[in-house]
Amino acid sequence: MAEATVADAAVDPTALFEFLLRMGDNTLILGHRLSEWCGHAPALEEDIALANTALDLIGQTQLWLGLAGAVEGKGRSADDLAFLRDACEFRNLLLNERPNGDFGKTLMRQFLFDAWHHLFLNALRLSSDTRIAEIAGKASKEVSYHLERSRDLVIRLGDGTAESHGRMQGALDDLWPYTGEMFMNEASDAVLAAAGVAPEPAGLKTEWDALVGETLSEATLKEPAEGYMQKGGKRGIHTEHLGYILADMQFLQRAYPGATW
Amino acid sequence: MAEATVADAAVDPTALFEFLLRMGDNTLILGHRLSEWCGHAPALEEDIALANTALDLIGQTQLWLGLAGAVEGKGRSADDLAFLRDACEFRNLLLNERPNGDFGKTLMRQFLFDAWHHLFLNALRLSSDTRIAEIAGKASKEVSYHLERSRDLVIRLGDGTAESHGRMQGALDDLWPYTGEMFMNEASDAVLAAAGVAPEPAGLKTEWDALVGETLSEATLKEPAEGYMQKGGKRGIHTEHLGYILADMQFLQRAYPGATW
Amino acid sequence: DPQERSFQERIDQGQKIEPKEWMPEGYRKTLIRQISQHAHSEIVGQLPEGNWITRAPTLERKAILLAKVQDEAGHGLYLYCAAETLGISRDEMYEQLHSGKAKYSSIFNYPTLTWADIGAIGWLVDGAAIMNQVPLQRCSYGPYSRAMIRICKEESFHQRQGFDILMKMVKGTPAQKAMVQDALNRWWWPSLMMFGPSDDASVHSAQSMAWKIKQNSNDELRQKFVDQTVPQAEYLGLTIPDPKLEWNEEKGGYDFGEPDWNEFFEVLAGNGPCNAERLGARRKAWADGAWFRDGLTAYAEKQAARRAGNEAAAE
Amino acid sequence: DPQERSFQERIDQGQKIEPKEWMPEGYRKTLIRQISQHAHSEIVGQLPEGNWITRAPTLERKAILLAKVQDEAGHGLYLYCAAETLGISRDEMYEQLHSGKAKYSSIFNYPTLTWADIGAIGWLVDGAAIMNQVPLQRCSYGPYSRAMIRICKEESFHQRQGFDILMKMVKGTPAQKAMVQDALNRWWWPSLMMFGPSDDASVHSAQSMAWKIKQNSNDELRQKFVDQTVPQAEYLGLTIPDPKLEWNEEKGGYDFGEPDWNEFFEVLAGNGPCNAERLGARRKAWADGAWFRDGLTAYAEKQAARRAGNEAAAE
Repeated sequence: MAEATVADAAVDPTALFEFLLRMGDNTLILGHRLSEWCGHAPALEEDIALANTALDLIGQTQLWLGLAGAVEGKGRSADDLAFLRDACEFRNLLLNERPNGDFGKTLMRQFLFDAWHHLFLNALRLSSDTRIAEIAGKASKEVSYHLERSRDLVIRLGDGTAESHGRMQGALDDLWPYTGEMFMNEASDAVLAAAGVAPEPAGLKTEWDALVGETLSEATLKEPAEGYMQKGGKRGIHTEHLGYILADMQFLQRAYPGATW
Repeated sequence: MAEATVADAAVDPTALFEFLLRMGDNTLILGHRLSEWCGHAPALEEDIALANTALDLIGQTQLWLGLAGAVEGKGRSADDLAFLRDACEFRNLLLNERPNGDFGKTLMRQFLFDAWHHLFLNALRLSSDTRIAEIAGKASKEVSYHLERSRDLVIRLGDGTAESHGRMQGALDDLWPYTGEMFMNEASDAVLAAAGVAPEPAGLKTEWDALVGETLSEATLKEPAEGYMQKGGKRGIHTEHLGYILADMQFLQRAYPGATW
Repeated sequence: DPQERSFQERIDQGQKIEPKEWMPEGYRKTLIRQISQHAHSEIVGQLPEGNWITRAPTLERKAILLAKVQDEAGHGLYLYCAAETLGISRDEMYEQLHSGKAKYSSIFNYPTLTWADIGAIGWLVDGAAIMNQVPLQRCSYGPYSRAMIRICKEESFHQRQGFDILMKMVKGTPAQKAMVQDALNRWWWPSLMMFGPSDDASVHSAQSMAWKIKQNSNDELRQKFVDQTVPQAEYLGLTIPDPKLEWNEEKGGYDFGEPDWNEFFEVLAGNGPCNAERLGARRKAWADGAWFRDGLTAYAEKQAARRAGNEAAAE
Repeated sequence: DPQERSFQERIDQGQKIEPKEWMPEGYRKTLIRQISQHAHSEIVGQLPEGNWITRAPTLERKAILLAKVQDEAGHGLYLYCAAETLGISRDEMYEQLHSGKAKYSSIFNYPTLTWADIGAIGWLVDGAAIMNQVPLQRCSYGPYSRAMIRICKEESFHQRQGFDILMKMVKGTPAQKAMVQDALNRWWWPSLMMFGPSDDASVHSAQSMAWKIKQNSNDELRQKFVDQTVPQAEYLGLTIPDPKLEWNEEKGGYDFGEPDWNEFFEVLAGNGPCNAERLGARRKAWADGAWFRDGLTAYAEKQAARRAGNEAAAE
């Protein structure tokens, strides 16, 4: 793995480990959800695009969780972290584990996450931890394409037929309470921000609001009021859905312990 | 566990083990499917009845798989057999792992299986293996009630509205190719039949046809032509659905090996 | 009003009110609201526990959980029947549930995230429910009182089973013990909230007390629950997630912190972690099952017509 | 017919036929049937492999499988485009798939039951497909030939990846090795059937050969496949589930048993283990996606109208 830089010396490794899990679990769980669509998308081009996005996200997972394992220093690989933790040890946003719903809901979830992911990765490119900056650099290229695509589709479907508009509005209203978690600071975030490793989540809200607001307006969709926001994912308190995701995802590693594949 | 009787001495323990797995896996997997309905049934009475049927089936599973473990003689408990085998080691009928579909499909699957289960258990009460006869005696009381109930509902829904009729006919047509497996003899069945342990499956076909035929006729449903019949479950070649059932069912035992609950 | 006075006198004397007897409109309405809310809670309560039936860790635990959930549906049935004696139909009650007009216990808007949650629900949620329900066995309304007697017996059985799940787990691996502590951390405060906010100021409560629909204040019951539960937690080797928890020798009970009532009201307003899913699941079950119920009705009508036809032919 | 004669001469000279050139109706129809069937196979083929993406055993394997399935959807796209050059639309082809009029490769009507099946599909199914497809790179129809060149390159990459999955597993635990043998047992015969029944007697085949749409007989290709695959199975330490398999020194190839053609025709007739599910999944995807496609169309129309409006205003 990458070597330690000057910056890490100053940073609590537990805080850094948690941070890296959040990044990697976000991409792992969303990648899992997208891959559930395989062969079931409403158009062949969408099958291809979803598989491609999932592929990018799984690739990013390998990098984030690989670094997490290195930072933890207990010899856990990215695979160990992906396949041998139970739900309460996962740190992904609740948004990313929401069920796929119809294709509109999947796209809306993707857009809301992509918008955050894009802004956050861009900020991480300036991380004082060069390992993080490097991963962010690679990932942000992929994610700016994800965002371009999901944003475009949200606009087209929002401003499409009455039915597509209604479905996209419904998806937005359902998913909205899961967006607040992206901007909630955890205790460890201040430490990381002070060390220049990662920006505090709350700081991205204004930019995200602008990007999302502008898109929704172009999509003729009504942005929901702020309202009550769900939380818990970053602390390992998830929804009932994550357990089922992991039961599938981890089956082989659990059923055949120690086997190599 | 129960002690060996005179009959077992004569019977190949592998054949007996396979037979007991078939019985126990049938009840385990169908019990699992029914319990997926919990809280989602179309009427409160149905929630209660399904939970009750599932409960009976899980209780029977404990007996069948407990005896299977004893016959195998390798120290495996009923729980070991339920939670630590992979799909290819399961011996249930494909019918029982079919997805629930709508409530009509669940009921039709139940009726088709109950009719067989009832007849087969009745025959097993005369088994030369007293341990089997005993389990069959207990189970057949429960199952004759299951049959009474599923048969009654098939009739009422078949002869209900045009919609309920259509749904029941659709369910019947979809599930019909999975009924043939109940009557297919495996190599080991002749051994068991010769020893008076269990009747050969093919021998129950006439009675089952009569029972099912009469019910379907009363339900104003059209019995499908015999046609091509799916098979594989009794030899461990299942549908793609079983893997997902097991991923959920076995999660805790797999994720926390050796823990007691 | 002499009728109301004599009604109150009968209640004061500890007599039971039965379905066909006169009762004040307020008494009827309060009971319908309370009994149907209780029934809805049993029905919605199937969902969080049902979430773990397919994943129960042993066949025995699976069977016990199935039996428990079946009991709960059964309780729902008694309670709907009890409410029906007050002149409301089960379908009307469902309609109120599905439209959001009727409530169910907010506790079921929390998710069951691990197997320990199934233990914790039995121990804490059923424990709190029993604390609420035991006095209701002496409720002035006969059918409700009798339903509660039956329900309380089963509930205390469920509570023991929940405790047993946790006992086994805390004696198990460190991971299992951590799972139990985590479950307690998540379920403790919502369980305390099950007794409702402090009711010092509630006129509503005072009337219910006079009518013997309610017999203890929320705070009394909450105190009783804490006093009963803390030693059990100690026995399990767990830490109650309340830094203010402390034995108060003087009052002969525990002092404890204030639940986050803000959270309580958010959950009540529909913002709990699972409100949308719970109500959505019930609405979907009802909508998807319409053809089934219609089919049974149509069959019954056909059968009645056939019988009538046969009788006519026989005449 | 001089036009047909000159067409055949061009083919005999190894010239490529291009979309806008004259061609016999039979040539066009045969190509449409074959190319669309091939395209449908790529699309339906996503399903059995997609079944294991969420359960892939490592992140690396998951990524590889995602990339593979994405490639297959891409192949579907090239092939639909190639077929469209013959005057049929993609929607028409979908319609034929959904109605059951058009076929897809029967192999995808078998279930993927373990992770070893993903390896076996790469090794055997892609292996057989390549055997069929390599000659098609020289097909007389230009767009099809070019699509096949691109596809074959990726397919042989997929085949190596499948073999690699199995290599890793046979070097693993006994359970893993047993899983691989079990996969071979289930996929061997269906793979041999992918070449179709013996075509000695088929007039159809003779015409396709003359048109250079088809270049080898089914039996030739099957023999080639067996000869290539048996040593690979030996390398993996596996047993081919065919007691009649034996090296024939004289012919320089293997003798082998006859596949169960009865099973082949049953699967073709819709009775395979997964026919109903595969076709059902595709139909459902299409039906559920109608609103999505309509939404995009409506947006495009609105945009066009807006542009037209702007232009009119600017004039």
